[in-house]
Amino acid sequence: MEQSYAAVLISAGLCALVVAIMVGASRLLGTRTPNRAKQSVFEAGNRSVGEVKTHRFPVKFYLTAILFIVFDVEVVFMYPWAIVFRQLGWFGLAEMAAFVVVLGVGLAYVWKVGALEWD
Amino acid sequence: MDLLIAFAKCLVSLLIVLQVGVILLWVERKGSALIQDRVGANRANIFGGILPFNLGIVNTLMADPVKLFHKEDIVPEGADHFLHWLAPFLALFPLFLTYAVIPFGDVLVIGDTTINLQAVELNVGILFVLAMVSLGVYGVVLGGWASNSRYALLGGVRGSAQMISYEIAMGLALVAVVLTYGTLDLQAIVRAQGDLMWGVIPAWGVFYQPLALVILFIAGMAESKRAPFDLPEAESELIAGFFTEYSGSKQSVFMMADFVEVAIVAALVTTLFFGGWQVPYLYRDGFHFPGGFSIAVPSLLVTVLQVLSFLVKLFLFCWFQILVRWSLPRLRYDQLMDLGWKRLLPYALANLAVSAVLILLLQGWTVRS
Amino acid sequence: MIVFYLLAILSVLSAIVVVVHRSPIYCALALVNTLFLIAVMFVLLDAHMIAFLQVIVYAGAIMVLFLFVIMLLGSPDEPASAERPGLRTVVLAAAVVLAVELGAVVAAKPGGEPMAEPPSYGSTQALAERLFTTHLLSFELTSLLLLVAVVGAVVMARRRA
Amino acid sequence: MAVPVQHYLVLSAILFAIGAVGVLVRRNVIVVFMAIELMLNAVNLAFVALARQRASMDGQVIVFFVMTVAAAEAAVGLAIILANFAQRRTLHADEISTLRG
Repeated sequence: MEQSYAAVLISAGLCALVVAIMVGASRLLGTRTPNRAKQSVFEAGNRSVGEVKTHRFPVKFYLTAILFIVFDVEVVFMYPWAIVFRQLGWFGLAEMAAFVVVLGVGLAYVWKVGALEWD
Repeated sequence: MDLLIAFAKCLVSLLIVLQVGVILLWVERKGSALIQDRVGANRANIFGGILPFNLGIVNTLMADPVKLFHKEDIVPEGADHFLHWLAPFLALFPLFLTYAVIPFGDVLVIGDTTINLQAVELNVGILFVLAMVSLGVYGVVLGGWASNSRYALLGGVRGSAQMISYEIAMGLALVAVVLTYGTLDLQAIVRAQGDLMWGVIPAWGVFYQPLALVILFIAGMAESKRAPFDLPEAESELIAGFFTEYSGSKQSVFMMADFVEVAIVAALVTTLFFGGWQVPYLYRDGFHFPGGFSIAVPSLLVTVLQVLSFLVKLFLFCWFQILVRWSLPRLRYDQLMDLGWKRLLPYALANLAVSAVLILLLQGWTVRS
Repeated sequence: MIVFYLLAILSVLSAIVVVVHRSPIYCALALVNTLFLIAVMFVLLDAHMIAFLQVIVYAGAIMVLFLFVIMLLGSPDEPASAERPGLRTVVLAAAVVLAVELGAVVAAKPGGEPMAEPPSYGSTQALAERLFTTHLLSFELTSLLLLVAVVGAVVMARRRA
Repeated sequence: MAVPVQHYLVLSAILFAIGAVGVLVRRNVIVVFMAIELMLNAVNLAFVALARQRASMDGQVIVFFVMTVAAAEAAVGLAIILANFAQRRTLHADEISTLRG
């Protein structure tokens, strides 16, 4: 077991090295002649007006993220369940069914109030 | 010695994914040209065109990266330099790492050492894949945030919402696979697919979980943010989305991430549903066809055949994704979200329920590991 | 052994960054880093499954939600003078005392050798068996908690000013 | 694997203290929230360390539940922050005083 995590470490090191080189290559190899026009933010030729980061987004995106969290936790519970499923048999199926049905109510509610509608 | 082997395996897996990524770039250019009835990348030769064939592939494989790496690295004003650097790093790094758990062959026997052809032998391989995929969203969010640009921010928000929406469906499809094989170990799943159903058909996952395959494929394509799911970088609306303000090698890293993601989806589909490195009827000592006919094959050749089989399947599914990309128009945002939440998610849950009931009814219907 | 102390130092440093950095987005990234280091410690403690869940749930979901909110609100950097300096010193002093005290108390007490673990310890199998038998009730209640969370969050987020 | 369980507990205590400082000192509600997550994680670390010490899986199962609670808490808490921001346009904890008695 320790060995496979050592392999993860080696692999992560190698990948990090290669990716860092790839990301940094232009910094090392490229020319650097900065000027104002080049460094201005691209807005199809218009001058950028106002502060970008105070731009706010529809709350729908946040609702998506909430739904994601809840169902992600559900999925995460399902992995250990799937492993011992054959031992638990029908009992296990009933357990998970109860769990999913309750969360299904949540999905139905979100669906009903129109949080999934994008226009 | 063990450490050396581990290092070599990690290097090989990294090289595979790097090569696949770059070759896909060329395949995509030529493939899109084929579909659009053009010639595609053909303007490359050396020595004034003495050679009878053109070097389009060499151009894409070598000249392109070299050119991109020599471009200026432009950081827009008002952008956060560190985050601007971190975003492409985080976009590509977890994807490369994902590849390390994918088994690319059975075992390589040299003398009396037996090497398992999988860079990282984790018994929770599928969770590793899921963890890495879930980290991929950081590259998009940070790329959008760090650029100090409206287009980038829009692309970042859109992209991250899209990625997390499809991650659920992907996770549920993977649960269905785990349910079928009863293990999280990718190599064990591939080995289980070496059996035969009714003595004839190879026991590939596609025959057990066809719906999970479709869901995983669609969700995977949506995760890779390519057409028809390319809303975060929709050229006609958002210029290039979250990497609008990137140039040179950083931009090429984002591009590379796209192709590596394609390769990862293909690798996952191959591993979980199409037997990974399995060649039908080929076992460690040779072919055993149904009907008692067998051919002995030396062990080294078996290994080579299996690795080749993996690569061929991998490229086949990459090619399929490229075909889809150049055939279908972009979805609208509401269609995208509908597909993720109202179609794939309920279907995946239903698939899971049906699989679970079937497994209990027909104990022995599935491969037991 | 050395790995643990290295991880410990790094995680403390990055936890400090979470608390002191003025830009919320850096705080979030430092927190992700801390969570990641803690996940590695879970591996050292033979909690393999939990380590991956830590990455999937915390780094992959909860922190993404945080980043999302920071992006949605365009959260600005905090001006350095926003805190009341008196409170800050008092709290810092109290925290240092607390940490030292806790550390001293815990370190002073001789702990026994860890119990021998069964070979399956920390495996998904062992975790799942425990989760779906002994802790069945908690598991089912979790679904109720999540349901309430989803409904509550949707109600709160949809309420317009 | 020779690290004694006390060292894990000390680390856990330190992380918890740092988190507590964050909750008390910071005024940005989002950062306060992150500090709470940090405290939860410090506790998780203690759970897992003690579970290892006692060779019992229960500690790990509890961590599983803590993660779930953290997810639910983050979803609701951040929704409250969003709703509050929509009304008052502030993330400053001292200015959110409607509930003050």
